[in-house]
Amino acid sequence: MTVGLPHLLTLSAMLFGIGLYGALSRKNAVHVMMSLELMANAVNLNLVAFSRFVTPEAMTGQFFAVFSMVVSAAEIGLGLGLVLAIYRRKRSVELDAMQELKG
Amino acid sequence: MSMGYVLLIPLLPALAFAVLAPMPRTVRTRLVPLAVGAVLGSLALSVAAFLAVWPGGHVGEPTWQGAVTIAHVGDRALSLGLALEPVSAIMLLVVAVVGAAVQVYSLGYMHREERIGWYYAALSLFTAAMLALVLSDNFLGLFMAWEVMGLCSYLLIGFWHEQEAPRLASIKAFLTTKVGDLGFMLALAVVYAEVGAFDFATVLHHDWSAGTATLVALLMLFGAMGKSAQFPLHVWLPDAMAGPTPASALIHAATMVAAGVFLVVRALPIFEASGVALTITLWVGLVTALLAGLLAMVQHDIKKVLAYSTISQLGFMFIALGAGGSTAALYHLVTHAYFKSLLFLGAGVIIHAAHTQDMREMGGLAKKLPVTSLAFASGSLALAGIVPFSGFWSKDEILTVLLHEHQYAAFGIALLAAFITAFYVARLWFRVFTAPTQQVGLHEGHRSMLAPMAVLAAITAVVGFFGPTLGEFLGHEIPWPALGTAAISTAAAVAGIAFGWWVYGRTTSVVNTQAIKQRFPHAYGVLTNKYYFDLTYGYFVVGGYTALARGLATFDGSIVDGVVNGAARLWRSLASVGWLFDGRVIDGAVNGAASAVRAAGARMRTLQTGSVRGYQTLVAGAVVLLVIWILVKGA
Amino acid sequence: MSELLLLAPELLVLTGALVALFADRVTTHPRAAAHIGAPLALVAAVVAAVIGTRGGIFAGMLSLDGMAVFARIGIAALLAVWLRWVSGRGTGSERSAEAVALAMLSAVGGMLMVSARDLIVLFISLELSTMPAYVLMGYRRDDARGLEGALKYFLLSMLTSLIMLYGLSFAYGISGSTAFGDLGVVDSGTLGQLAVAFVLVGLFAKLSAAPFHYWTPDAYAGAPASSVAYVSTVPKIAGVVALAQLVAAFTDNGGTVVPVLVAGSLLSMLVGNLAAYPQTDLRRLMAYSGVAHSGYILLAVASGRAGAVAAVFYVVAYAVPSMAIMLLGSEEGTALDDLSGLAARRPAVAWASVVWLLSLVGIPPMVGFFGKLTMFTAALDSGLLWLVIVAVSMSVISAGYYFRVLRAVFFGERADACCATRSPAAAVAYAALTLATLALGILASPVLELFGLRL
Amino acid sequence: MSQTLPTVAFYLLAFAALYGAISMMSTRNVVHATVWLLEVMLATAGIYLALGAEFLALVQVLVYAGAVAVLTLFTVMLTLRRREDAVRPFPVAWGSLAMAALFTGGVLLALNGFCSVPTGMPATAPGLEDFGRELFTTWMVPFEIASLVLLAALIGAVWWTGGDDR
Amino acid sequence: MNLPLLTLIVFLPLFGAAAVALLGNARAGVGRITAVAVAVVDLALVAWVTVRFDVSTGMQFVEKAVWVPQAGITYHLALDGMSLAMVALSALLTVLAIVASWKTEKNPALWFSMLLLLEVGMNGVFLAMDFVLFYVFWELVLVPMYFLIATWGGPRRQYAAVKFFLYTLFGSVFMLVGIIALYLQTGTFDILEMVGAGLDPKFQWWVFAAFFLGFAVKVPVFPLHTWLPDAHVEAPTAASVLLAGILLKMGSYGFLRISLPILPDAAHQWSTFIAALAAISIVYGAAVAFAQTDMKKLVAYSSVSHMGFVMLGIASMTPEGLNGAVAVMFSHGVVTGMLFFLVGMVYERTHTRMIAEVSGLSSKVPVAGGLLAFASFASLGLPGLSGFVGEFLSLLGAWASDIPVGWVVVSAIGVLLAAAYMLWLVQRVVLGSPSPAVDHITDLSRREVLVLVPLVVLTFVVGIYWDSLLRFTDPAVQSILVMMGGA
Repeated sequence: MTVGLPHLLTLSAMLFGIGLYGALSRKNAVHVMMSLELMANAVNLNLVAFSRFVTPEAMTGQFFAVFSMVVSAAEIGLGLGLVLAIYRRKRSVELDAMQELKG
Repeated sequence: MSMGYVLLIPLLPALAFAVLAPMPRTVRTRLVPLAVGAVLGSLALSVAAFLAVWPGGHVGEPTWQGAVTIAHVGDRALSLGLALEPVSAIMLLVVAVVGAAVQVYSLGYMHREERIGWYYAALSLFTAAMLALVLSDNFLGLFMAWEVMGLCSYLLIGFWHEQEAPRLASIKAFLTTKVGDLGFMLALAVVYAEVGAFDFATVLHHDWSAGTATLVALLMLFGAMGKSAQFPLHVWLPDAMAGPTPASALIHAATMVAAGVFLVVRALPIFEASGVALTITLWVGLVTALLAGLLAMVQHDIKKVLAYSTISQLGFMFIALGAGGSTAALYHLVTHAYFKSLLFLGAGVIIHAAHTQDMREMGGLAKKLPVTSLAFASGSLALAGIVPFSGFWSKDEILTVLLHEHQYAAFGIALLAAFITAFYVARLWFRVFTAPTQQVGLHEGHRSMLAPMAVLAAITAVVGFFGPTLGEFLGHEIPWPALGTAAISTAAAVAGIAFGWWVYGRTTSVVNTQAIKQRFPHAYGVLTNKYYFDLTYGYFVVGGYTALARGLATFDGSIVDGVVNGAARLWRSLASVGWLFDGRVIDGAVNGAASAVRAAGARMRTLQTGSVRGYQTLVAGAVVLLVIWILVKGA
Repeated sequence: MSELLLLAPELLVLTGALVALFADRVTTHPRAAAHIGAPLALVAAVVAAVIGTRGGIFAGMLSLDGMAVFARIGIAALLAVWLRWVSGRGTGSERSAEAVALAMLSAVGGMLMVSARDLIVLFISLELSTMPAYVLMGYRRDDARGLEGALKYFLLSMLTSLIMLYGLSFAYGISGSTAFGDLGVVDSGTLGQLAVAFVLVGLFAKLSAAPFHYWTPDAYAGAPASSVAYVSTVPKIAGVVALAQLVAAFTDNGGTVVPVLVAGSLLSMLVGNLAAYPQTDLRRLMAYSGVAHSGYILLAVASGRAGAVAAVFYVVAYAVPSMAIMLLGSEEGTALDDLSGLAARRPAVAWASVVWLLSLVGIPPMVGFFGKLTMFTAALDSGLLWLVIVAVSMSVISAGYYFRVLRAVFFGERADACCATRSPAAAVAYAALTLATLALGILASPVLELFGLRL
Repeated sequence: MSQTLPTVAFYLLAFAALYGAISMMSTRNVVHATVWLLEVMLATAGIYLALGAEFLALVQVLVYAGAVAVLTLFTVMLTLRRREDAVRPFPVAWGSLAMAALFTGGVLLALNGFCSVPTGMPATAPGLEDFGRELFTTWMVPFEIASLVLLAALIGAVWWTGGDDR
Repeated sequence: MNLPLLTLIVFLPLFGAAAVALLGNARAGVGRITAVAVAVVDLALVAWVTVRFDVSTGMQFVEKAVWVPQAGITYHLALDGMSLAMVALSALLTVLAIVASWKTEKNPALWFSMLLLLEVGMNGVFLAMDFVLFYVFWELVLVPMYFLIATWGGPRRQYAAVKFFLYTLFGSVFMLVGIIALYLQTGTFDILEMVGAGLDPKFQWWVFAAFFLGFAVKVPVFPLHTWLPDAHVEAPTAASVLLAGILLKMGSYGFLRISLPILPDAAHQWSTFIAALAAISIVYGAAVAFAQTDMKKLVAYSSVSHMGFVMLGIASMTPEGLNGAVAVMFSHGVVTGMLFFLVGMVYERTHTRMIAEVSGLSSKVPVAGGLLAFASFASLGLPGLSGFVGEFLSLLGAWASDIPVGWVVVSAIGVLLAAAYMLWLVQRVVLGSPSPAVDHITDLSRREVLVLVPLVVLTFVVGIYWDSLLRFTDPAVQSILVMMGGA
């Protein structure tokens, strides 16, 4: 059996699922962000795979993946800045401690 | 000769009202002569109009007619019009004469009243309406005038509204007659649906089927019963005596109450087309004549005696109508109008003099009030039906008609009623005029009061002789009474008077009714309680309605408001089972809906826990549901 | 390059953003950035109007069609108004230059997003319009509550954004292209339908449509009202246009798009309108109100082309009064009680608030009515009668909570004397928004006609 | 003329990635988790290489391994007050697990029915040069926008991390 | 001359409102003079239209301009006799309301501008011949009325105002659905063009139902009337007058202008149901009015009863019935306006509206007492006064139509019950000896009498010469019937 697109997509889906699990279950804001990054990574894998198998010449998926990475990087930078800011006020980055706003 | 002045006959008093009504009280008082002048003008014009018709006029062929269209609905036009023909001419004379007499009389009777101006305004409006009613050439105009008279009656009964009794009496009178008016109004609706017009010529010449005719006739009869105080709608008239006596004389004796009779006279062709309606009319009249007469026997208030007498006499007129004798009815209407107004005016003088209306406190007035007693005697004899006073002739005519139509049972009852009439007349007369004197310092009425009475007394004394002339004029024969009938009726009348003398007149002491009361406790009780009509109406109709209205008002505040928002309420109870129903059932509209929404909102809000992980789980859950839905859909 | 000239409005706004960053270094004027930005944004709006509709540019990656131009002008104009207001009032205790720069960047993102005809451009401009919004929501960096709200926004937004990206990757994989024109084939197989659903999830979250709205109330409630005024309106316009374009591109072959939209619409209307009732904070109330309005919009988007135009029109109709109310909240305080006695203190603004709120309820002749009229007409036309009835009933219910605001404004008593001093700039902003609320409604048809759009 | 992915290499890398991801979720040490994330990233970069996406592999290593992971690690260090904080109890969150499993299962099911694309990949892929040219011509617009995204993120991060002076 | 008269009539008060609001409370004296001047000019314009009105043709003074061409929305104003009667009433009552509330002290600028704004909506509703325009004005009316009640009303004013607003909004959104449904079927929003569209009867039934909800709430018809008493009791006098005098008529006007001509088949299907509700409203309103202890509430419930006659006439769908309906609408506006004015004037003096606490007005203040009695008699349908005309024609029409006789009889009983509650009011309030509350009050001022005189005169004129009203309404009614037949 040759390794083809389905294998890659399956791998990506599993990584996405694991990331989703982390995003839902982790209690530390940084940890959640890391899980989200894992999901982003999975998506990128998806894109690159599709690019290679579906549009090998145009490489559209690769460009998509590049931009996606840029965005992820930007977001993680911004997010970590936010976490640091919160940490400075509350001395905690636990999500369960952030329930002041509700209703 | 232009007859346009006929228009002025109702218009003059109406103008008098229009001038008086908006004025301040003091100005009104000063303008009273204007009102009197207006009615005298109407009288003069009425006489002229009468002479223009008589002799030579024919029923149904107006000598003069004028109409103005007040409404166009599609291709149909509704108009108000006046028509001068024999019936209206005669009625004009009656109304104008009595109206003028009463207005002149009131100058004396009411001169101490602060609000005499208002009294005259109302009286003028009434006169105008009644004149318009008799002149009207269609049912719509008749109805409108009819209603306006009802208003005036209300105003005049409640003239002394600071007192409780007149206030209540006025509203009672208005509403009771209004019950009848409903019938009249529906009759008009039926007529309109059937014929499409209201004028007498078209409506009466319409080819009525028996069924529709019966419906219309009965509805009109119902209206007439209200206005003419026939059983069982008679209850308002005795109470209406709380108004000023001259007003009673005009409205509740001579004219307005006769309007019902007049209506039936006008609509008689429809009654005849029905047949059944005539029979019912007859029996309404019979029952009323008899029962009201009986009630008159036990009243102590002089005006109430006269009031029940009026009801009873109106009953006689209905009897005549029921037997198909419209001319006889009209004849009795005319004579009754004169003698009954005379009696009321006399009663007014007596009341002024004695400062009471209770006959038990009167006595021996014949000597103190000679003119009045003479006039009163004239009226009484007419009422009792003694030759040659007017009542005799007309009552005799009614009995003749009954015999002629072979209504023997009715004849018997009518005769009995005539006997009773004579009895209570005697009772009244003997109690008031010949019984022992109980008061001192009594004085005769003012000239302005006596003069009209004299005129009316004279008319009462002689008008009977014009019966055949009247009949001719109206196109029906009114024969001189047959000797047999006359004998029977006179016998009944004399017997009644004799019996009355035997009970009330032969002793020189005050008669104690206590004895009679003890002798016939049940019968007497029934009579003094007026057959329990008032109690029944008061308890069931008025009380029932009041209770119903209160109930509905509560209902409106709670249930209706609630039901309209039933959905919201249901939602509320569904939205949260544990949410305590706060018990405010009343006025749930916005409250209910709003709190339902608020409760639902509060539920929604519980999802908003503030926990990021919770939110993420909810989001993921929704996504998972989406995934499952798509997979299931695809499968 | 002439195509670049067609992006002059975006470039103008971008210039404004860059200038804003350095404004503080050059001048001592406290709100110089906004002062410069407002006219630039206004010019951008005018330029966008002058440029008008152009069709595809940059090899079809962007397209200046009617909808895009309408939204572009709307975004620029609202940005101008907001900046005008900020130039008078500032953004609370902090300095405002960064907020101005961020808002303008976000607007650039929004303006690009509405003309995007390529998934990559769409995705990245979506991120550009969203990312500054996180910062604006947490702009008070010494306030833990604000930061908490921003974090919630950030995390939920990222999650949904990644789900959307995942969907986009499949969409690309199936169609073999990222151009909108090729997306018609996506909604066929199961995987394609999943992809479509994931994409819609992401956009729903951007529009704060239920059930992806959870971030909205918390984030709004923690944020400065001036930020809410911006974030709750301008990015939403871009989001609706993007949604409308994407829905059109997906063409609903497999019957996924419309049911998802309908479900989202129903949930949003219910959740938004009902949850708004118990709120006592203006920001939270307007958050739920926004959820509800997204519901109406989704209803229209589900109703075909006419509905899409109606939805785009309506989102502007929603944004204008909504921004005004939040700006007012920013001046007077965001608790409903803070508005008490406004009618006595500032009658003109109080009466303007009547116009705004009634427009949100949908009372004619305000713009909200015409928006709803066109949306419901489109929806009925496509057979969504039952949902229209829900929408209509919910509109009535919404009157209840909007009236609570009015009640405070007109019939409340406020003990402490306060507050805002006169500010011509803010007055201009209010006047513009009020005028737009009234005029857009009456002139709805000619306005849309300008962009070749038909209701 | 299709070329297949080196099977062994793929499975190794895939295993590495999945192992890293699961370890990241199951480790009791936050710092370790960061390192496991880094490992996943690197494995992915390997797959990219195998797929002929050299530039992406490079970016992956530079951006993720070089920037993101380090930044994350840095933040983790900064926000941990005590050493013990670094080691955290990790009970399995069954609800989240079920949710994620359902999601993944669903996607996998859908993938199963998705057969319209070829499994073999084209032999030749354009090189780095073509990639660079395309990026600055065809994809110029998103490229410029991406720079703005970074700018916005920069402004935001600076804003949030600054402000101590007050 | 081609002045856009109708546009002027509708929008002149808008400028007045703006002017008064801008003048502010500081110059309220000038403001109220402006207000009354604007209202009087508006009335004069209406009078001018009335003079130039040609009873032999239908819609006239047509102003039609394209508004939204794609959707077939036009700016279309026009009037026929029915509209004219209503607009005249609205213009007149607005003038009177302004004069009657001359001495408003609380925020007068706002008060007068709200009254004028209300007039814009009221006039617009009666003149608009395009659905969207109609709906715009329809809803526009809610806003000033809400503020009139909620700002100047009684103790529970906010509750009443919100209730009023929500109820009518509830109804009107269903109307909106109906409008949209009609549009989708016919492709136009023009009311006149929709006539005779030959719509499917089943479709008609549903659209009629939607309109019915919208209009019936406004009329109001039992059981949708519960907002009315609350609104009236809490509303200030002038607002009550306009609410009862004009706003209620908007509902019945809607039936006449829209439901009957456009949905004739459905109208026939619904007629018995409407007649039944009408009869119930008549009797029910009268009975509940009878039990009231608050004068204003009594008058409010009497409105429910009277509007029942309007509905009865409409349900009859005969020339008499429809003319009667319009006549009741007009007369009720005049007479109930008078009653509310008087109750308000009494309240200003005695500070109570409780019937039990007020008595003997006619002795102490004969002008007020006399006018109150007069208005009561007009209200109970005394022939010769305007109230009779419509009720009588409605009954005539109802009897001649297919409406089951039972409902007509029940309605006729309403006339009696009206007499009962009105006389009961007169009995206790006008008659009798002055109560303590009445003992020291003064009679009506010249200004107050001035307010009432035009209404008194109208009551007489219409009541005696019916054609003064019917000559305008009858052609309109005939054309409605033609439209119904033509479908």
